[in-house]
Amino acid sequence: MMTSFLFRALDKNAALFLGLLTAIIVAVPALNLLLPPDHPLHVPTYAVTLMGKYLTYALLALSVDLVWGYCGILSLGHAAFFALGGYAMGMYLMRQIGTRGVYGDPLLPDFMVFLNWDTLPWYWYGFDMFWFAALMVLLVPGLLAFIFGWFAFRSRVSGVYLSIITQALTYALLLAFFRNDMGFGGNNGLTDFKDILGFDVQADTTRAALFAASGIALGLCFIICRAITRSKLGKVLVAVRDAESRTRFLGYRVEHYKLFVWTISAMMAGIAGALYVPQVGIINPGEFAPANSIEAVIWVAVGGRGTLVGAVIGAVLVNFAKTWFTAAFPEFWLFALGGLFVFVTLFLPKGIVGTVTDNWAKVSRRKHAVDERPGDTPSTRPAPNPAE
Amino acid sequence: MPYLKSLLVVLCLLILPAGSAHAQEDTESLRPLINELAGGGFSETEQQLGVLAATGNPGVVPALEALADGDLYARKSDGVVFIGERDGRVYKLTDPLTLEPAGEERRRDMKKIKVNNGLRRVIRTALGTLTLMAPDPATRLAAADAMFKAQDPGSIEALDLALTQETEPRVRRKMEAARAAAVLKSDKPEAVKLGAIATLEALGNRDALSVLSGFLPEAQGAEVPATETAMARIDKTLAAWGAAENVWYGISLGSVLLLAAIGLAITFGVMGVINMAHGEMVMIGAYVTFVVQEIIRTSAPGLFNYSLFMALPLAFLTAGLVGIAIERGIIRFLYGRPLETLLATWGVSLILQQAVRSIFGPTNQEVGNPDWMSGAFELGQMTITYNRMWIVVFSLLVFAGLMLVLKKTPFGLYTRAVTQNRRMAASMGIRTPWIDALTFGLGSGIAGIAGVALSQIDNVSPNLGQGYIIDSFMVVVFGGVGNLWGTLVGAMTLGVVNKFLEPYAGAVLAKILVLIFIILFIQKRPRGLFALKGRAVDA
Amino acid sequence: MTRQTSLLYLDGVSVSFDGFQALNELSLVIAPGEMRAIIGPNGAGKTTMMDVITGKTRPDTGDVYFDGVIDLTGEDEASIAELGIGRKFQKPTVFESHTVRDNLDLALKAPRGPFQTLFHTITGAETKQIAYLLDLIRLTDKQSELAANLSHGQKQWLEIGMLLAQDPKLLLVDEPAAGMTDAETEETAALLKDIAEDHSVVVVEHDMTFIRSLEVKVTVLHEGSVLAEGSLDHVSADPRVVEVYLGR
Amino acid sequence: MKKTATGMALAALLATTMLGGAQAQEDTIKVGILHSLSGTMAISETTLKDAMLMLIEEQNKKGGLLGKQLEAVVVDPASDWPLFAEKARELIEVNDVDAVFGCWTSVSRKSVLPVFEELNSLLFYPVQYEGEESQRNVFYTGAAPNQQAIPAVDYLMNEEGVERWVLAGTDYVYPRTTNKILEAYLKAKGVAEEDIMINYTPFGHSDWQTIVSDIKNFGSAGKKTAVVSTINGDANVPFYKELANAGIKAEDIPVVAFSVGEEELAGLDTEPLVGHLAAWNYFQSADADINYDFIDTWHAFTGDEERVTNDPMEAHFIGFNMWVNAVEKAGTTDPDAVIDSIIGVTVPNLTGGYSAMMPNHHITKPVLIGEIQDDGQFETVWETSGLVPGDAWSDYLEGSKDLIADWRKPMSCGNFNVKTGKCGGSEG
Repeated sequence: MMTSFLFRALDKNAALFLGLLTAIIVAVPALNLLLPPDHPLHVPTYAVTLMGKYLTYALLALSVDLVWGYCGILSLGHAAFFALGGYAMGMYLMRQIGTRGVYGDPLLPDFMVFLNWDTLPWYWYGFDMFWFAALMVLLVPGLLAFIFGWFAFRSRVSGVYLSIITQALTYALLLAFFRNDMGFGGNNGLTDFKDILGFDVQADTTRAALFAASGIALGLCFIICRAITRSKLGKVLVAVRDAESRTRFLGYRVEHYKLFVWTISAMMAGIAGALYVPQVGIINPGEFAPANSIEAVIWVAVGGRGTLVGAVIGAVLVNFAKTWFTAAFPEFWLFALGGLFVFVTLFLPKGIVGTVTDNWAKVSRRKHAVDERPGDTPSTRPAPNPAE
Repeated sequence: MPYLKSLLVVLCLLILPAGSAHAQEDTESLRPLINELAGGGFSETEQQLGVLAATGNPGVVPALEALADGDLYARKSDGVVFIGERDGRVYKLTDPLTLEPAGEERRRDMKKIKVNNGLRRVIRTALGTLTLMAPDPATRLAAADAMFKAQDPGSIEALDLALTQETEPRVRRKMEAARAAAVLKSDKPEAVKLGAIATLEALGNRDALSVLSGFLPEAQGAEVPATETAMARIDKTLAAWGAAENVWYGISLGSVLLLAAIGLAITFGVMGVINMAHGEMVMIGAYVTFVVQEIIRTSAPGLFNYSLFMALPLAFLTAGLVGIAIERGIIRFLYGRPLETLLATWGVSLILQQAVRSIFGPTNQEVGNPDWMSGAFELGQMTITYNRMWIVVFSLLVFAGLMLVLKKTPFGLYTRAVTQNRRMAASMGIRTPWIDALTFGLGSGIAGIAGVALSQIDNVSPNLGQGYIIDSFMVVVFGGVGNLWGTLVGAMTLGVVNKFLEPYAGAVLAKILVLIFIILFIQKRPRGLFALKGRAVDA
Repeated sequence: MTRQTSLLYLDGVSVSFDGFQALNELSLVIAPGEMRAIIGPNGAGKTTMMDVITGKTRPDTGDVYFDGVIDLTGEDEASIAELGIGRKFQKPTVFESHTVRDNLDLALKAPRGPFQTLFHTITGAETKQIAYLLDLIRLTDKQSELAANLSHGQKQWLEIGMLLAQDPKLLLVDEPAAGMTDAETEETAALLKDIAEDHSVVVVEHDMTFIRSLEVKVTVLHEGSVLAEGSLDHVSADPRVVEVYLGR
Repeated sequence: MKKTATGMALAALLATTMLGGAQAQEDTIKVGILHSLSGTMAISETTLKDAMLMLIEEQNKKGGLLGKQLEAVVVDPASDWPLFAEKARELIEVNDVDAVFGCWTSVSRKSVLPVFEELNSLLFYPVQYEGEESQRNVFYTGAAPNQQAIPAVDYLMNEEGVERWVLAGTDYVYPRTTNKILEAYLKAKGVAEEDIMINYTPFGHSDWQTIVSDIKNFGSAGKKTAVVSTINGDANVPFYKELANAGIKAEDIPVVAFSVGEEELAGLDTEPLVGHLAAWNYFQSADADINYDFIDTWHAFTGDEERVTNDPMEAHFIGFNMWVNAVEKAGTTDPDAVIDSIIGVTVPNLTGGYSAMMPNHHITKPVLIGEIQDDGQFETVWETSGLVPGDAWSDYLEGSKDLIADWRKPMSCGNFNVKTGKCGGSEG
């Protein structure tokens, strides 16, 4: 059962994507570690970390695409799950500092010493163990999503109402984490990490490994998403997106389906956050900002909603553009980025991947003029009806 | 403060006989004394103030006023003191005694005679004594207020004298309070002090409480219980007023939310465009106000008090036109794809922010309050600031105006027709593209005039819009999308709830609690406060 | 007929929306195996009645029983559908971004839980059932087309096919002939009559020719309650019906 | 196969931009400027970018440094804290800058610290901050709490006779720490618990009605009351507007602020605010020829006679000159050499005196208390008689009173514990 479930995920396109991803996962660290710095093909560590960050963003975008692209749930709060995963990892990394903090306190992180806390808050217990932290990376976002989704989907909150309360959720968390009394370092967040699983986070090898881990996580989550969307459950999700009440009258408990993908998606976002933190070296409440969630949605839209691969491409592309613009035209990059969003919406309504595959499908249909085999082909899907 | 006391006495004597004919010829003799002001530190200045006052010469008044305003300068080369007015890199100088122009000097060649809060208090009290019997009641009131704050036993005589002639009840009350406050600091007998306590208790406000609690440690014998009862009574009254004040704060916050959200209630609520650029429309309105005020400042300073009235239509037009441009250029291609409007308008919002940053710079711009929006008035024991009050009034007027437009004009009828059934409306000959553009323009224009109002209480910076966008969406969704009354009630509810939570939970937690409240509320009523019911909803 | 022996039993059902009385003390009984046509002018409460039966709208007062004993007012849409009530909407509602085949697949009677569907693989029996249904609704050669690309009439048929795929005891069919050509209408009527042989069916329709061709008992609704009941000829003769509906 | 093509093109583009930047030109010395030009902090930081560009231009007019021209590399970290780290890395690794001038918020500094440590480069941080830090690669040219907060409180206590204190701040680390220090300090001075009120508000708080009214209430206890404000940037304008309208006069309840400078006042009508205070190490009104020259150059550079100068700009002025001196002294821009040579470097500050870099990487500064004037400027009403050395570790906090920092050899430690005689928690 499991094998057929996974096997379904791997058609030609998916295999192509995974192959490319594998190549990158292998090549980038290799070019970074094995070649001398002056070699023309050497990839600087800077680029490795940067691309590692893109990969975690891509995973976040993937998780957004799963709920939005396939189930029509527009989350404007996915950054919350990303940040919670990040905080779980950040807490582990903080506990690893041990006596190497500036105050040398063996138990308390610096910011607690500094604000005269004398005991470690209970919710920090256990985070010195990696397995526990890793579990929390999945559980905290997952549980929050489950509880939130349980109420929201049961009450049939949908469309913009749902979008806005997800935004309220992340905004409330933003404000809460800003509070120093919460014990998460307030605005400064968690920083100054030393090592992860015993390896120095600053070392080139660790960075390369984290990059590879991000790539592998992305690949695995991609396969899971793919398996989900190509199963009958995936068809039900699309059915929910296109005609929710029809699905209900067919006897499907829409809220259970929504809850299922919503929770899975939140956990994926949590994983992305957990991989993000050691690579950028900081987690702070700014990650909860509603604008971040909106950006994640934009990556998906740019790449192509409901295509999975598109989400990945969109995330990498937009963030690459951002990196490039902020250095190349620091004063005007917002014009370029804003312009890009407007352009994509107006001229590529299906996103990059949607548009490309559409044209591809048109060409090939003209060439062969044969029916495609049954099964879902994202290419010929009409523009989904949003907000439903 | 012995100097202060002598200063007061002298000034009182000076004014009361209303005879200072001999003053003019002596002015020149004051010059060395005034030049002495440039001596050194604050204590020297205070000392010199005493000396100046001791001359008993009203010729010092302009110099005193200039000193209080920080406009008194000494020339570095020869130490001569002038009243200076900044003009670019130079000061325009005025003689402090003759008030004749005295040329100009480079700024770096002049030294300012420094004044601090302590000195300002001394001067305030001195000038207060001078004006205790001025013809204008408002000036007398201010003078009495200065006396009240000074709490100087030396002022009792002057106050007694002023009270014999005072007819205005408002001013009388203040003078009596000032006298009572001064009495408590004096060595008058217990009976007199008890009377003063009673006067202050009758006054019953925060200032009285402040004076009484300052007196309590010094009180003796029967004064102690009397003071304590008086304080307890005042406390009780103030607590009751405190609740009323909270409601007012809530309404005031609600009106700000309403203003911020009401344009969005059109573009998002009525038209279904998830308009992330809404905040930037508010920002445009605020910047229009800034530009209008700048132009007025440079070309017609006299019109400053009318600047907001001029800014309103301009802000409406500017934001409205930008809105129409966005609708024609982008949004019209996206009808039926509301979530994609989110993407595009987010892009527009980035562009608009950066545009404003490029044009006006990233820093805050100064938008002043006209006189009629500055200050506060007392309602019972509540202080109501004019700007908040006018914003409440203004927000309700905007709301009423909008309702009128939508319900009573053909344009409103068309708008409702188009938003309810576009195809039907089109087939009935309504030019739907025009209506779309105008409706979006209307929503944006309303956001623009909201910006005019918000410029009065908040930063005018490129980030202005970002600060309101989330709250605006919350309000519209909480109230129920597509229902203007919902927006009104939603804004007011959230405002009041927030303000009632704030004293207990603190500002941060209050905001978090309000957000959680919204999340839970939406569970209960998935379509907001004023949801439409019936089978049409899900169609 | 008593409640126990009925298939669908509505008694004294009232629903109001913001003061508008959509259903007013409506009572209606459908026997097992019966086919019933329901007519009535716009706003008579036909769709609201369907909403009440399928759990979308809760009645303010009144009883709704299915199969004699099951109280439908306490169930939600999904469980009512699982109990065996299928519903076709007034506006044809199919899953436009799925193929015709997938539409039927989704509707097939099968476990409905997320985990069951996640690991579901299509069985031989299911393939056969789909082929049978495709044939029945005459869409075999369109099975790989996206439902979005079907004509209006084909969508209506597909939706009926999906209803059948659920294998319900009772079908609620809302205006099946709307927007169809005369030929299609005829075929639809024939199809419904076929279906009625082993299902109970409630048809809501405006088209009198269509109703006549069904040759079944007719209930006339007006302002949320039953105005008349009987054969089409019988109700057409009723002066009240003529006044509110036919005559006008 | 377009997908693959897109992917390849993307990878190629990524590679070329990253590698392309790495080829540094050897004929210039590059200076990185890491200030947000967009997002919430742009409001404060953009000015510092301009100030740096001006300083670099001036230095080039004087013949550059070590015979080479200086070249500014500007990036925009967009008020996004992780982006600060990324951009810092980009400046150092890709653009090969020799020193970076930047950051404003504490969190942005915290975010880039590991990067500077790892890549061994130099950061000059120009903003007043909460202290409790001394890092080998960072030079703190803004004020530590003992160079701002404590003198301000002393002033209010001695000159204004304040007995009751409201400590109002935005809820983040700088206000929290400053208030902790002040609370301990005030209590040490005999101020009773009930005479201190502490209040925190969120970032960008704009509705101050309740808090202003609370302050009024707190102030009506018959004792002279003052507000010590660590309210951050954007929230100040609505706060002061509310204060002014509610009629709280400086003569009655003065407010002393640590984050309000000329730049923040530019958005306000200061007429009703005259007399409220701020504590800084520099005011534009400072009466010194070097300051008048600086302002003239600034106006000429920006082409705007109305542009104000402020304390962090002075900090950059001092920091930049210190770096220039240290590089000249060392004869190289090599970070290790500069770190050694910069300690003890003394350069003129803009208030007419001199500032020196101390072994703890903080600098000596005069502390000025200024009152707001009706023209949006401050008037210095008090200043310390001498220079105050910046204290990296506060004497009033439990965890840090035993710590000192000294980056001279052989100690070379940012958190030396004088009690245990050990170098705190740093590695090695």
